[in-house]
Order: sequence, then structure tokens, then C-alpha cells
Amino acid sequence: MSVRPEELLIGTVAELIGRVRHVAVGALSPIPAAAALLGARRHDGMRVSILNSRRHSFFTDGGRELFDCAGQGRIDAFFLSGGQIDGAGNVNLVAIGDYDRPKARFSGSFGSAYLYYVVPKVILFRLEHTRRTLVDRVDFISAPGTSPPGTYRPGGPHALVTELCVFQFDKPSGRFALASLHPGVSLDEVRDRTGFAFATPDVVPTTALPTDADLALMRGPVARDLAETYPAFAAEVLGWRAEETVR
Amino acid sequence: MSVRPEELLIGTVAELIGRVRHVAVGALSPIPAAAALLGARRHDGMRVSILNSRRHSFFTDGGRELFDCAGQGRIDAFFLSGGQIDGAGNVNLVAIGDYDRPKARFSGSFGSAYLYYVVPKVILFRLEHTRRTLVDRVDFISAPGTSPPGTYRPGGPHALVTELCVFQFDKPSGRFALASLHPGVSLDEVRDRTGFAFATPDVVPTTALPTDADLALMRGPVARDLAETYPAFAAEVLGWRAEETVR
Amino acid sequence: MAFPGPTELDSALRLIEDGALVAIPPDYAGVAMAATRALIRRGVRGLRLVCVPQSGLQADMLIGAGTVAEIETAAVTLGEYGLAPRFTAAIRAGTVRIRDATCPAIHAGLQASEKGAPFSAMRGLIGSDLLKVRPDWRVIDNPFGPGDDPVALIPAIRPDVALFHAPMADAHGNVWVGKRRELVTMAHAAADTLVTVERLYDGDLLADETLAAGTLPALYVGHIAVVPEGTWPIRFGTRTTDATHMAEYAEMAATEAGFQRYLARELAR
Amino acid sequence: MAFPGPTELDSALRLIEDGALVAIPPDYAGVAMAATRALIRRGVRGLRLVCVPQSGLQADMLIGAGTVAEIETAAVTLGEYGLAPRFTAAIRAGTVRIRDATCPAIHAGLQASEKGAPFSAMRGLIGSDLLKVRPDWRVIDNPFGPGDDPVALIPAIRPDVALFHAPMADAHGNVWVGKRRELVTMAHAAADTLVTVERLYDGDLLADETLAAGTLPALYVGHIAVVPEGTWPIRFGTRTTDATHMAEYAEMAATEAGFQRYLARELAR
Repeated sequence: MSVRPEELLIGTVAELIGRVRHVAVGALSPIPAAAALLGARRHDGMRVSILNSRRHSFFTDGGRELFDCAGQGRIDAFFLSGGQIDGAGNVNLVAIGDYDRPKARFSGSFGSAYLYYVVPKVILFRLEHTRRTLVDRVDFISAPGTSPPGTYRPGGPHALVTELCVFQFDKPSGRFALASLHPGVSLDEVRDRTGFAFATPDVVPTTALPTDADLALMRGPVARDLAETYPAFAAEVLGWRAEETVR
Repeated sequence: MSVRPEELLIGTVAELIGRVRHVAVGALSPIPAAAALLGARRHDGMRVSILNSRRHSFFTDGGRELFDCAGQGRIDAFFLSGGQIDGAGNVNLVAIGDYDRPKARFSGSFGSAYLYYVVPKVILFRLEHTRRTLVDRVDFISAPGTSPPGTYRPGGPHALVTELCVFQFDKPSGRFALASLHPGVSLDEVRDRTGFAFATPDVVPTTALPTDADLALMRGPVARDLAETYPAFAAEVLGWRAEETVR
Repeated sequence: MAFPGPTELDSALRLIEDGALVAIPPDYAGVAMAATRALIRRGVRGLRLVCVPQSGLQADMLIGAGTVAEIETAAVTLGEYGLAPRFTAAIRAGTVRIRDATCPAIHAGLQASEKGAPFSAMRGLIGSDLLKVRPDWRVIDNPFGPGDDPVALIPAIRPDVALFHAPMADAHGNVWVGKRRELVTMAHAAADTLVTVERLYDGDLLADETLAAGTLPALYVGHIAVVPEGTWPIRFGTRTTDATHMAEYAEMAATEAGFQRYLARELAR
Repeated sequence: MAFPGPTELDSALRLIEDGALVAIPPDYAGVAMAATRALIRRGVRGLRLVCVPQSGLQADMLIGAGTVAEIETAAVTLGEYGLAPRFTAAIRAGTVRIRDATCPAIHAGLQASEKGAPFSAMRGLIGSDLLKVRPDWRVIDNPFGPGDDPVALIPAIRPDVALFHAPMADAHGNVWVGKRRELVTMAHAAADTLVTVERLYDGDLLADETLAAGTLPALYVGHIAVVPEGTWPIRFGTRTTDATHMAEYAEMAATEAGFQRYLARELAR
């Protein structure tokens, strides 16, 4: 089967999530949501919370419950993005330039300054792979990649997924290291378009394509589950058509 | 009309509550509950919360809401009792004698160590007026009558009502002062049966009997309202009979 | 993990091991009395109770039966049936450790745990002897004040298990608790939760917006057992307390021997 | 005081004075957009917004209309319609003070106010630049830890008014919010609350145990106005966001002049 770039990413992110009890996905994240739903199809009993979904949301205690739930250690994986992300895993969701008179202003830190600390596997997902987004040092730290010893920090970055490659976060060094290049992407291109220095294995693997079984899941039950929250994505990317529903 | 002792107390407590926005009443308190309901009949718009009542409870946020509500400044009057109460307004709901090996153990402090601090008018209600209950100094301070300057303390004791008399709490001296003797009670009797020293006015008033209008309210609509939570008290003391309900 | 479906009571109760820190609700919020009798029958030992924020017959029976090592509570009382006899006897004899609290401190400690916070700040308490007997509570100067403004800090309370009774649960493990939100906080704060319910709801409690408002999601619920009238003799919903039974309990439990007769009879039911 | 019954929207909005600290909910929880347009029409000034914990069109419009002096928020965004143009322009121009927060800090600040506590403790935050731009937040060494365990303290947030839209209210002033519990916390934390509702419920919301579970009691509610479709163009319940309108807003509001044309048109409706 031919694989769309989004399908490659969904499969990759599902691998990064792995087998966990509970993965939560924030708003405006169709690929992470699809990856989480794929994970749930592969791993029996895995729970997926998709914010703003009516069918895939288990929360009944208002907006705080996601954060409380994470603070209780009941969320194993979550996704963050960033206007800027640097090689030390610092995330900037606030502004570029001087904070008081920014050159560019983003939406704000959302829950990053908490969830990045308490969720064990935070996967950074930022498709745009440029020196504008992946920088040597973020202008504002919404949430830091690492914390000094003694700081309460059960959580933190696990990986960074872009349109070009996958970085794994290396805890001992506190830096991202290249883990795989997406098919057709060269190491030079990644070096060229990345604003931070990163370690590279001697032989850089190619990001694995999803298996046929995974593709079938994505285009079938996963697309159907996803369509509730992301109907356009499910239809246009995964080819989901509601009338085919049989279940 | 002849007035029962309980009716005298209900009228007295209603006077002490006065016109407030919101009075709350804890469990096992038929006389304070009746007094609060009487107040609501006299003062339009006054709100009464009776714990464990289904009709007179406005809370929907679990057991903490009473305390949160009080902490927000939304409860103006509340009632406390005590295994021991002393002349400085200290309340003991825990134990008599040494805490570690008590001679007597009471139920526990309930919410006193919070509500006594934050509810402006706390009325202590303890019918048993003896040197065993009204002591010079409590053995354990569940909640103190006063706090040092600087301590956050918008609330505190307003009065102490017993089977014999009413004490008003005098804030400047931080002590109870005799306010009135119930009809037929002598000052000597109160002195004799009180374990703490207290100031006495030159002429001690007699606790006012409820007016006929108040008695009619007590025996009519107040008894009916009360019957939901305290059916036996409403029937035996206030003569309420359900079949008379007309409304 | 996926909710395995309702189980037998005795099987569900395996969640509560010897020495467990167990949160239990007040009489008005759904006391799992059938589960309590089953626990005693099983011979559980060394329980540490957290009453949210107080208890009655349940704590008194568990103490009388020798299953309790420690109790944190704002009060234990039989209410209109008098003081809790086995509780007061145990405290006087020193056979059970007491952690005297006040209602909002227990709520605050559970809410800290619910939020994954190390402690909650709480007004009141300053000058109370509770601070003397609770060295685990702290007082700091309010860092937001002008100085000399003492405020108490209550550490997070993280029960091993929350145990209560609720009107209904569905096959997915969601539990409807209505406006009894202390049960939600207990479950959020606890590592795991065991619920007995009156009945099963045929459907998904989260799928109905009206029911969802009063539903504790399955995410927090480890085990559910269907036990109709599971709070007896304590009231529940429109069912009133069994007054005759409570008066009899108060009388029998006034002495150790009387309590043992009561217990033998009740466990044999 | 007794609830005076539902009132006209403009009359209810008197509750919000110039300079008021106003708490508003996120797009998924019932945004009082009709009230927002009426407020702008009235010419309110100097509002200080607390977004619980974020906002979208509502904050962007209020800012664009010049009604806002300050905003505390975890984010302002139009979501799939892009960045919030008037918000970002105002921050870049420095015409609105921003108090950058993170979602759980706003919840924690409101919950402190709800409890009458001076502050809430919160994990996370250590090492975030948010601490640099929020000198009103403090870091202390956890008094319950072994030392060298920094923990952030968030001061209580006490809004003057909480403003939101809900499905229904009854004649007593009780408001059904369902599982949108942030609305309950907002109302508890605020000095007063103004609610627009889709419709009136014929009966007492607290008298029905199922509805009571999702009901904010009248005790906390100062004014209610019946405004069907009061969140338009933002989604509510099963009603979806008006995508055409939102796309148009994003386009027009990209420039100051375009926003003013949009505003003039909408206020004239």
C-alpha cells in the first residue's frame, strides 16, 4: 500500500507512545489523536482521552481534571508543541524577541508549564522543521526540558517528531538526539534546517513505515473514531467515508 | 399563650441571629434550626442551610461546600457546641483530661477549627449548664475564642445560650458577659453552676419571651419546615401535626 | 487498564490489604456497610482509616472488631444514638492511634492529593490544640501577606483505597454519585477505588449529559460490586436509617462483651 | 438575598462595572457572547479578564474593542482559525497588560479563592520563565519535604464577576451547568456571578437529584438573563461553531480597520 506522510507520522507517534495505560491528546492535534487511537486498537485496555471529544473524553470535573489527573500520575503520555523548541527540550509558546515588546506573540503556554513536568512521556510534535521553530535557545521558556536535581519532575520530553525526522530525548545529556530520518530525507537537510546541535548515530535509521495491518487500522476503525473530532482529516487524509460505517 | 422552654430558646436564638443573608445549621440542632427558620420567616430573603436536610440544603459540591462557602464569606451565622466551653470562648470537642489518655473522649472537633474563625456570628448552643460543661479553662482547645492580632479571623463567638441564660461575647475583653437570665432563673444559680468568671450588668434583664406573632410562626410554618429534618421535635415540642398542612 | 466488569464483593475487597490507608465517607454520602462486614469477616488487620470528614457506625464497628490501627477524622459519632462507644473506648485505652482533624482539613488534604500538590493552605486552625497533636501539619507565614500572617498547611492525603456505596454503575465501570462530590474527590485522591452499588445502569453513564454531570469516570474505579441496600443499617437516598438497629447497636456496643455479641450475630447473617 | 428572578440582559450586565475583574470560560464551556457584545455596546472600559483557563473570540473581541486593561490567561487563540489577531496585536503594541499563566495555575488560584485560602501549592513551573514574568507567584521550599524541594504558590484569584452561558436556570436562580465544573469553581471564587441561559427550567433544579448533581445553587448567582443561542458564533452543547463567521472574523480582525468594520456591523445587529 502507498503511505501518506500523515500515515507515516501516525504510525511513528503510535510507536513512541508504546503500550501505556492512558494517553491524552489536546486540541488541534489530529495526528497525535490518530496515533493514540491506533495505539488503543493495538493495545487492549489502553485508554485515550481526546480533549473536546464527546465520545473520547472521560472527564466530568471540568477543565481542571486533565491536569489533576496528570498530577495524580494517571496520564502516561501527552503531546505538546511549541512556537520555538530548542535542543535542550525547552518549549516556547509565548513570544519571540523581548517578552515586553515581542516581535511575535503566540497564544500562550496552555498547560505546558505543568504537564511537561508530570507526564512521563511527553511527545513534542511540530511539523514545521526550520531554524525558525527549532532554535538553539528559545526566547521564552514556557516549560524547560530538564530540571535541576531535587526538583519534582516525574515527567518530561520523550521525543520530538517533525516533518523530517524523529529526535529522541537523551536524559543523561538533556539533549535531543537524532533517532531516525523520514524516508527520502537526508541528514544534511536536517542539519541544515535545525537551529540546534544534536547527536547523530553512526548509522541513522529510516523512520519505519507503518505495517499493512496498521494502515488498515488507521484507515478503518481509527479513522472512524477520529471522525467525531476531526471529520475533515479523517475523510481527506485517511479516506474515511461515513456511509461505509458498519462496525 | 404559654411558652415552652424550647420556644423561649428558639425566639432567643432567632434574635441573636438577627437579620443576616445566610445562616447555616449543623446536624442534631433542632432548636438552632427552628430559630434559623423563624428568622427566615421574619426577614424576607434570608437563606437557611440545614445540613442533611433535603429541602433546606443548597449545596451540590459535596461535604466541602459548607466550609468553602463559609471561607468565601457567604455564611453569616453558624452554631457550635462543646463538651467544654470556657469563659474566653474556647471550645473543646475532643477530650477531658490528658489528650493521650483522656478521662472522657468526645466525638471530635468537626468543622469548629475552621468555622469558628471565618463565620462572623458563631452562636454557641449548649443546654447543659454545669461546672462540668462551662469550665474555667478547657482541657483541649478545638477552636479558640479569640486570636492574636494579625491572625486571619473574620469570625468568632457572638453569644452562648444555655438552659439558664444568655452570655454575649465581649470582644474587647475576650470574655463572655451575662446578657440575660431566662425567666425564673436567679443570678446566684447561674454563678453557682458556671465554672468561669463572667461580667454582670448592674441590672440583669430577663430573656424576652417570644411574641405571640413569633409563637404563631414557630408553631405553624416553622414547625412545618422543621418537620422534614426533625419530625419528632416538630410534633412533640411545637405541636405540629402533618395532617393540618394546608399551605 | 480496561475495567473488568463488576465482581463479587469478596473478590473486590482484595483491593484492601492489611495496613491499607482507606478513605470512607460520612453517613450521608453512601457508607459501604455490607463491604465493611465482609472485611471484618475476612479478618483484615491494621487498617488506617481516613474519615471524609467523619464517620459513625462504620468506623466504630471496624475499631471494635480490632481491624483498625489508626484513624484520621474530624469526628466519630453515632449522631442521635450517642457517642461512638467502641471509638471512645479505644481512644481512652490507647489501642487505636487517633489523628484528630477538622472537616475542612481532611477535604483540603484530599484535594491536594487530587491535584498532585504536596499540600493545601487553610485558614483557621491557628491557636487550636489540633496543631499541637498534628505535628504533620505546618504553619508558615503567608508569603503573600504583609508578614505576621500565620497560615496552616495540610499535607496531601493519598489513601490506598477509597471505599463507598453509590446508587449505580455501568458496565464500563463509571459510577453515578450525584451531588456527593466528596466521593469524586476521594476517588481522585486515592490510588484505587472500590465501590458497591445498588444496581447496574443499562447504558453508558458518560453518554448522557445529565447523568454524566454526576458520574465518577471508570478511570478512577478499580472494582465495583453490586450490593443492593449495601449501606444498611445506615440511610441511603430516600431509604432511612434503621433506627431500631442503631439503638440496639448503641446499647450493645456500650460494652466490649456486648459489642462482641453484636458482631458475632451480624457476621453470621 | 432572595434571587429576584431573571432580568433583561442589559440590566443584568450592570453587575460588570468599569475596571471589574471578570472571569470567563473557555470556548467549550459556554461563552456568553451575546453578553459580550452588549458589554461592548455599553462602552465598558478597563476590564481585567481572567480566562479559565483560556479564551478565544470573546477575549479577542473585548480587546479589539478597547474594553480590556489587563488579561490573565493560559492562552488566547481562535483554534483552527489561527492566532487571536487583536490579542496578539495588543500584546505587541503593549496596550493591554498580559499576565501569562498556565492552565492549572488559573484553576489553582480560583480553587484557593473558592476555599477562602490565601494560595494554592502547585507542582511544575520551576524553571519556567512564567515565574519571571509573574512576580505575584512565589516559590518556597516544600515544608513537608527533605529540603531543597521548590514548590510554586499561586495566590487566590477572586474575580468581581464570573460571566458565562449555561443550558438552563430555574426561577429560584439555580443554574444547571452539567459537567462543566469550572463554571461552579468560577462562581464560588467570584464575588458575584452573571449567567445567560438558553431557557428557563420549569421547576426546582435542586429538587431533582439527577439535575441537582449538575446545578450551581442560586446562592452564588447574582443575575440571570435568558438569551437563547447566547454563545453564537461559538459552539454550545450540540450546536457547532459558526465556521463561516469565525473564518470571516479571523480575516477581518487581522487588521485594526477590518476589526472595526466587523465590530460596527456586529454591534448594529
